[in-house]
Amino acid sequence: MARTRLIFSGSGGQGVITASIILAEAAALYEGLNAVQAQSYGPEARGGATRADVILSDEDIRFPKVTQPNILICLTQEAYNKFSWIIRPGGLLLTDSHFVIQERKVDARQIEIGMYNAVIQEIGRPIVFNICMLGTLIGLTRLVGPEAVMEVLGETIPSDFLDMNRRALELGLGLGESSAP
Amino acid sequence: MARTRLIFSGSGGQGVITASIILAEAAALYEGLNAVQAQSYGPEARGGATRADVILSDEDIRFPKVTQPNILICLTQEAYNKFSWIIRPGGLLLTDSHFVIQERKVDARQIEIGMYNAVIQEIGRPIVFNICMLGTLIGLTRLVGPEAVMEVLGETIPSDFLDMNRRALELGLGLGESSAP
Amino acid sequence: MSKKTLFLQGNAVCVEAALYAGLDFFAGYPITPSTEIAELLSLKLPLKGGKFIQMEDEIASMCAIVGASLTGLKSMTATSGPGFSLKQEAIGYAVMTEIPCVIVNVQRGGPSTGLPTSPSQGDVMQARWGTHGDHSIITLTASNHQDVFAMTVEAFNLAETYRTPVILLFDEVIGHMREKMEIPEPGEIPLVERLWTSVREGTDFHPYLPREDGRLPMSDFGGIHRYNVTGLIHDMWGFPSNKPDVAHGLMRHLVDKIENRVHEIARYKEYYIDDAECILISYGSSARSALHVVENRRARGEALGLLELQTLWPFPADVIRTRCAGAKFILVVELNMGQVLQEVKKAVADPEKVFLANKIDGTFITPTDIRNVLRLIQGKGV
Amino acid sequence: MSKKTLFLQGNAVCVEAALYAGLDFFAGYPITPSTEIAELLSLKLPLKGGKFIQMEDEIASMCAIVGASLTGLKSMTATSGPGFSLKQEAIGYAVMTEIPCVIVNVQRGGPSTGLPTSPSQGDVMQARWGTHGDHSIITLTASNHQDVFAMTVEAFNLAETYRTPVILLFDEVIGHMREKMEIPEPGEIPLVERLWTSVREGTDFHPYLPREDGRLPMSDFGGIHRYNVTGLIHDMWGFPSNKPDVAHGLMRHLVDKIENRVHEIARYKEYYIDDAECILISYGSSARSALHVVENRRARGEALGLLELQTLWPFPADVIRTRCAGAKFILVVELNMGQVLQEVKKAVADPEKVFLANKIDGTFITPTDIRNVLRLIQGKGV
Amino acid sequence: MAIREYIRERFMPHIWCPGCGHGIVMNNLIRAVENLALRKRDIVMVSGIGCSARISGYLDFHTLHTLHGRALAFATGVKLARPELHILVPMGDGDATAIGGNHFIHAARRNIDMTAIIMNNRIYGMTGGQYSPLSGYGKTATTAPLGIIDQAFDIVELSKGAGASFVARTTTYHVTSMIKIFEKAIQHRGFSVVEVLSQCPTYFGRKNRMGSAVDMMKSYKTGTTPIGSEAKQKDPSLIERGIFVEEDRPEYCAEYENIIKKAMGG
Amino acid sequence: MAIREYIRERFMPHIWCPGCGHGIVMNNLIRAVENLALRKRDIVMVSGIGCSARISGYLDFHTLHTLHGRALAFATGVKLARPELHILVPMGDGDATAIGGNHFIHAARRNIDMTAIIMNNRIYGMTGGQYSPLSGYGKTATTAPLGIIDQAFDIVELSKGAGASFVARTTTYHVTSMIKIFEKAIQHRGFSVVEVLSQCPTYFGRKNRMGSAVDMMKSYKTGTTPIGSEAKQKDPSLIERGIFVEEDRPEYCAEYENIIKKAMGG
Amino acid sequence: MGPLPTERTMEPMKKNKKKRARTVNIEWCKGCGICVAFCPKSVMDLDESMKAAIVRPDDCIDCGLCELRCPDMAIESREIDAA
Amino acid sequence: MGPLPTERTMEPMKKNKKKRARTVNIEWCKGCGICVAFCPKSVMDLDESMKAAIVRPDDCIDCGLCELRCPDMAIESREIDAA
Ligand SMILES: Cc1ncc(C[n+]2csc(CCOP(=O)(O)OP(=O)(O)O)c2C)c(N)n1
Ligand SMILES: Cc1ncc(C[n+]2csc(CCOP(=O)(O)OP(=O)(O)O)c2C)c(N)n1
Ligand code: SF4
Ligand code: SF4
Ligand code: SF4
Ligand code: SF4
Repeated sequence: MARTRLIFSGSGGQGVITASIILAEAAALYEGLNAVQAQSYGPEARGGATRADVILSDEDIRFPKVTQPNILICLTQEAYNKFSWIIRPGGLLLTDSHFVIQERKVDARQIEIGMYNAVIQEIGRPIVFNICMLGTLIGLTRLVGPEAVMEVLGETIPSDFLDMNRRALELGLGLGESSAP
Repeated sequence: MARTRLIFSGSGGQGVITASIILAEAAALYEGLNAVQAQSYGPEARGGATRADVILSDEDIRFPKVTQPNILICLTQEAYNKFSWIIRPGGLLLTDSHFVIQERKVDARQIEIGMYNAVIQEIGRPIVFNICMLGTLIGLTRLVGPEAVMEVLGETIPSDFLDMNRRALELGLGLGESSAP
Repeated sequence: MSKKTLFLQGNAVCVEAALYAGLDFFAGYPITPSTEIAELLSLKLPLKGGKFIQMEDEIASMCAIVGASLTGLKSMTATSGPGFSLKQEAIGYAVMTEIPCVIVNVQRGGPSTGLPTSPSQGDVMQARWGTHGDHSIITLTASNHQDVFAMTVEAFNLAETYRTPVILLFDEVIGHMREKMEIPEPGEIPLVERLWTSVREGTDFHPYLPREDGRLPMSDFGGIHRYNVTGLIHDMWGFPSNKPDVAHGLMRHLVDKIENRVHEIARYKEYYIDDAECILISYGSSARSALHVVENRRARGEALGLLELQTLWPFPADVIRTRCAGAKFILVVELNMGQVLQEVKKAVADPEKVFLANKIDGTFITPTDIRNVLRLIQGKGV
Repeated sequence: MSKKTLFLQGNAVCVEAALYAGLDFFAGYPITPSTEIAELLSLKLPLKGGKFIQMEDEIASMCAIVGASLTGLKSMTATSGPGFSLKQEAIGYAVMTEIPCVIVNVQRGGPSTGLPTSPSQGDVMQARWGTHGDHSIITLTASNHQDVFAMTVEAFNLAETYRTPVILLFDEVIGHMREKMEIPEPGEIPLVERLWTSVREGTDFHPYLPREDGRLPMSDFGGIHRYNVTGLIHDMWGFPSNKPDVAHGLMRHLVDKIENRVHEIARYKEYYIDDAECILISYGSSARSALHVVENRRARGEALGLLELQTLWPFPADVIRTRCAGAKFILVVELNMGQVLQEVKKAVADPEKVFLANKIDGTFITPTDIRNVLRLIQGKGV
Repeated sequence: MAIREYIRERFMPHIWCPGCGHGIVMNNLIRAVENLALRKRDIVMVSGIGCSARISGYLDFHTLHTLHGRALAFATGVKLARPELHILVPMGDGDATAIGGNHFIHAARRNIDMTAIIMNNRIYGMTGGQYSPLSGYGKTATTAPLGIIDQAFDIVELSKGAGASFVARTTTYHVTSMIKIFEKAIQHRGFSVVEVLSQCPTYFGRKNRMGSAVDMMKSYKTGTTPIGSEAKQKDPSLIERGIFVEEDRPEYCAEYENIIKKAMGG
Repeated sequence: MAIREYIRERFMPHIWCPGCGHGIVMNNLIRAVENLALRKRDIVMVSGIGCSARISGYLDFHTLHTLHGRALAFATGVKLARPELHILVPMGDGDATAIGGNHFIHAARRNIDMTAIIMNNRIYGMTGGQYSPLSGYGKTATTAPLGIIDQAFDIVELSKGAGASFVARTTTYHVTSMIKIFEKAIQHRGFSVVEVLSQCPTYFGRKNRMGSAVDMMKSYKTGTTPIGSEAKQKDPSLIERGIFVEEDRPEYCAEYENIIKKAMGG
Repeated sequence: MGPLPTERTMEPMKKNKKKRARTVNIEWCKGCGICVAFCPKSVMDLDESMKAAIVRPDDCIDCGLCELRCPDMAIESREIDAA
Repeated sequence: MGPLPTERTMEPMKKNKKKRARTVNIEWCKGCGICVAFCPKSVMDLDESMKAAIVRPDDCIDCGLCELRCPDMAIESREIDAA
């Protein structure tokens, strides 16, 4: 596959970093891809805006940071305002309609999906919002197979939570596929 | 004057170092000579053998240590045994008969004087033994004038002890002169 | 996919490698960006019956691992700049007493508190000269997780081989980024175990009497031989001495055992060196950006090469001199104001051909940063 | 004889000079061979209304003088190897926050506890690189008591001029030996007082906004301006920032303010340099033995010269390059394994002509030691 | 003066997490200073490194943000140099009692006039949740996943043992008494220690299932009691609040003034 | 075994001054070890730097002569690594309570099983007579020519405040009880502190006009009294001798063994 | 959501013994809910944007505790000029 | 003074209840006088070379305190084999 550069951005509690790790790990361990994940730490660990970079490629990845993402996910207005302008022309910009109003014109495919509301309605547990987001992303892009993600979740999440996560993932997949081109 | 290199050696309580400082200071401040004094510290400050080097000269003194003294004073047997062999041929080796038995043949003028006993008899206060020794040395060598020494003592010693020190110094001078060649 | 393939942070890889190498004791004090090492070991050491302790500060941590190492356990501590400065006195003690141990410094922006969460390689010279008095020390680094594993194991092996503290100088990028790596099979990387004395109970054991080959066999505290260990200049009994010949002998031994073995200790990697007109020299995370540039340029047919240093101390000057002899110019790529640059200038015949591409603003050096400097050197302007 | 002529230990001269320079605050912790400095100041400071405190350790001592300096007092601490290692973190803080202060290190035999009462010059590189992160620092030394006085005053002047900690690197021989020296009249040596801001009460004072000339005016804690001081990378307000441009600017400022002024800061002495075929380079006590040899040889008509360094950091490379250009060979004389030797090799055109005469056994280097090396170089054998 | 007068608004809102107790300490420390009508220019605040230590950046005093654990050592230099200044030294529990423990006991021993405020959240917040010497046996932290086996210091006992002449404890729930205690501590002539139990919902709270900041503050309400209360007899597990030590002892800088007199006198 | 069996005769006579109390401590520490019939190979002695610290070189145990103030930190590493060993940590008063104060209070807090022996001569002997945190107000030293203004720590109080589970005090005059106390301290399972008043005639004695070693030992006889004696009521200036604390508390290494069990168990 | 109002005051409706009017500084408020939880008269609440709001000003008894307990110094008060 | 004897023992003259004979190791003794000062029976004294000497062996009551108080481990004792 061509080198894909992603930036996940949002705020502390949203599980943005976890999502980025799951995606990268799924690609690296179950899709035979190379993957690098790097998150930026604030001057201190105190909450605020978070950002995680993921690079996926079938070649070696040397430079581990993303300067211009071809896929950008913004889960807060703050993140959107801060990062939306660095996306590569023709890239994909995914936001959640509950948190972000896409005010800007950017030379990229801007997709706005009600992932958060869907999670609240269908599952009722905000913790799995990030997994739903991941599902949506995969539905849109097929960067990795859903099974790969489930494998990773299986390794990391207590079994009794696994089902809820699967549902969130599938919920997202649906949302993603339905709005995929 | 020609460069004179002295080593004062003895044990902790004998005031050997003080004597070396007084001589050097007298020469430096009151006789217009250059002088360097350096004492060797044990691995720790704990008692044991002490040694002080003094160099007197009318020229600049760069190298501050004495490797071969032309004047060596040994106030313990230990010091005598340790240092007597490093004296310059033709040098002067002064010991106190109460503490040291001159066992060795050395290519130097070995003078053995009962300074300690003299102090005990005449003054009765062992503390001024080192000043008496200094007097003896001066009596023997005239390295500096007695006044210079008294000047230094005047600067450093509480006035009520000054007299006792003067007597010790003069006692030594006498002993020295009488055995001077 | 094999169970041995993992996707981890560099700090976690360091932990896996230390355990692979036989780590049994860790003492530390939290500090960004090294903290994950302590956090992971606080669980993983007891799992294997090893010992983890969070001490009251970095000084105590360094002292504790020296004490533990004397009982025969492979020991490690981890820290970053401020803590590394605090450990210096005790690191000097480990050097003087020749106690094997490993000190990880995941570098962050300095000086002082600096930029705690930003990448930097500013402690290279400190690793060599941070403690007082003449001495020598081994320092390793790595640019990717497979090498982080290899160099960490190396560190423990060299520590035992030369009876010396070994410093692992990583940086925030390597410590925090995640990538794929393979855990070698047990035995796949040979391990150097402690060299114990063959002297029997009852016969005199001289803890500081080197063998023919210069190595010093040890005996564990609590074992059959009782001896003295001191930070003072000491004789073969380990007893304080201030005899000039003893002092001279010990000083030479401490330095020569490492400086005379630069070649044995030198670890480095070469990429497209042989015909390279321009050789980039880099290490740690910045070597990733350097390699990125080299590979792109090679693809375009340009004769660029990369010499990646993994041993920083003793500095492999000969390697650099010989391997870079043919290069028209050399570009050192690092995240500091030119610490390795100076060493490279010392190493090569004509220092004028050595240039620097660096970053000191807390951000990571990008291929573009390097390209800009290359253009300047090649007179193409930026 | 004039009252101003004194016969003192080097440590005592350092004390006299510090008081002459305006010392008002000393914090320290005893350690051989520096202890006399603290002992003398414990009496002499209160005599002038100044403050002396023996802290719980060297770290606290270093921190205390930084705190005191912020209130406007000229401050100093004194230590030796082990204590110097412990102070490194706080020295880095003084560098980062640009607080003027003076740190005396009367060097003893190292590494570790080493040889506490023996002379050595083993901390030269540590003085430059002992704390973590990129930085720069000023280090001075002296070979005789008149110069100990001059350089100590110099240290306080440079600290105020450049708002930086300055290290005085003496050694056991200089610290403990006694010789004659003259105390200059008040005003005879000009003193640099603190540069206070002219900003009035109520108007914004930027503690870290350099003036045109690069100097940073200060305002005393307790004074009219209230501002923040931090060891984190900070902006002109002294408030933490992790903006790359701010970080870059601060790093460059901290290093450039010293490295760009090597010529202003360089202090050195020349003896018979002009026509010298062989130039000895030395500093501190070992320069005495070197000068002894040079003078004797000159008396015999041999073209020897001595370049005595008093500024060790920033290293006066240009001075050495230019002044030694004519020499057939250069002999560095020092009490370590060649720390300044390496810098000299970096400085000159052909490093092959640079040799070393040193002593590392705890004894002081003698003229004979130097002569033996000279013979070897001159191919006369020993 | 309004509370804003003491704050460097330029740098607000502060970096602390929502509900962090440190903000409440800052809030009420300002009130105490205001009540005592101290001039801002006469106050020097010296802090170390930690979330707690960041307090100095927000307050419009002379502020010195130093090194982890060393605040009291720097403060000693400031105070001895300028004894007329009021010195406030807010510290985290790790800052004050782990790496900074030695400076703490020595400042107490010297009885040098400054106010040490220990913002005790029982965890290393800034570095993300490692245990501190005050975390307490059986609690968990990122470096004690299987439970902490370290006994905790009792700040009151440690301060007493080291010779502090003023020792008090309060919590972020008990704001009005916190203010009173701060006032007394600042007025006390000598070394004063005020321990404030201050919630870290983000790490200590989360790691130990203590709920929200609100829940943690409620636990301060229910888990503490005034010194020598009957409640304490009934339930010894209760933590006592109030002023434990308040004695008049020779203060270090005053003593040093005598040394100067002696020296100059003779 | 004869006392010589415990001494490295090769290095005797030791470097201590005539009459130095440290020799008496060494003498009686050997007796205690002998009485307990401990194997030399099971004993690790860890010392710092100072005259006192030199004791480790003369004793035929595993001996670790470390850095000034750090003995307990090194010892913690040894003990946690090999809990079955007996750890003796002799320290000078400066070593233990000045630069080493933090390690001291933390070792006490953890209650890690080792015996800290504070050879308290109230001065820095090795460096030639500077004051220590135990010198005491009004005494003189080379760094306090006009008199010491520092309050002294009370080792017993400090140890208690830090959480030590065994705390005792004795003197070089009271040799028989010194032996008993050493025996108990070594047998105690946890952190034990023994303060021994030990004369330094060369510096503390000389600086404070206390006469010879013999005179100083006499002052220990007249200036001290058993804990809770009537004499103390009459003359509160008397220093109490004996065992102040002896409690059974969870020991650190034992607790760590449980962590290992937990970890391995599941 | 456009730019937020940075302050939110509420004057009491009917004249009660209340002496001070309180203001929430929304830019500083982090929505921790402490003021809400501990207000003896439940005067405060969090709005949809998770910021504190003074919802029952008339019930306020001027205890001032919300001001003191706010970790973000986000609640301020000023005298009500008796009219 | 020539080489010194390194040990100096004294057997009690008349048989008394004494069980042990003491020895002063002159090489280790530094002449501090502690044994002399605190011997309840004044058995010890310093000789002209400032080393401890057992001058009244018969008065010794075997309290053994000199052994314990010697800072230099210079006093040793051994059982007297009952004859
Ligand atoms: C010498 C040094 N060691 C470690 C650190 C890393 N560090 C920063 S803050 C901190 C502890 C914070 O905990 P605490 O002092 O309790 O304050 P809090 O953050 O909980 O308010 C640590 C270990 C450092 N900055 N410097
Ligand atoms: C880090 C460090 N600081 C200072 C010293 C110097 N020093 C050696 S021993 C000592 C104190 C000795 O006093 P104490 O610990 O009471 O033991 P004593 O010599 O009195 O038995 C000092 C300050 C050192 N060796 N290392
Ligand atoms: S991490 Fe804890 S201590 Fe730090 S700001 Fe957040 S809540 Fe407060
Ligand atoms: S200086 Fe004091 S402590 Fe040191 S050996 Fe002499 S008497 Fe003992
Ligand atoms: S207490 Fe303060 S920060 Fe918390 S919700 Fe109320 S106003 Fe907002
Ligand atoms: S006590 Fe020991 S050292 Fe002192 S005089 Fe007696 S035998 Fe000699």
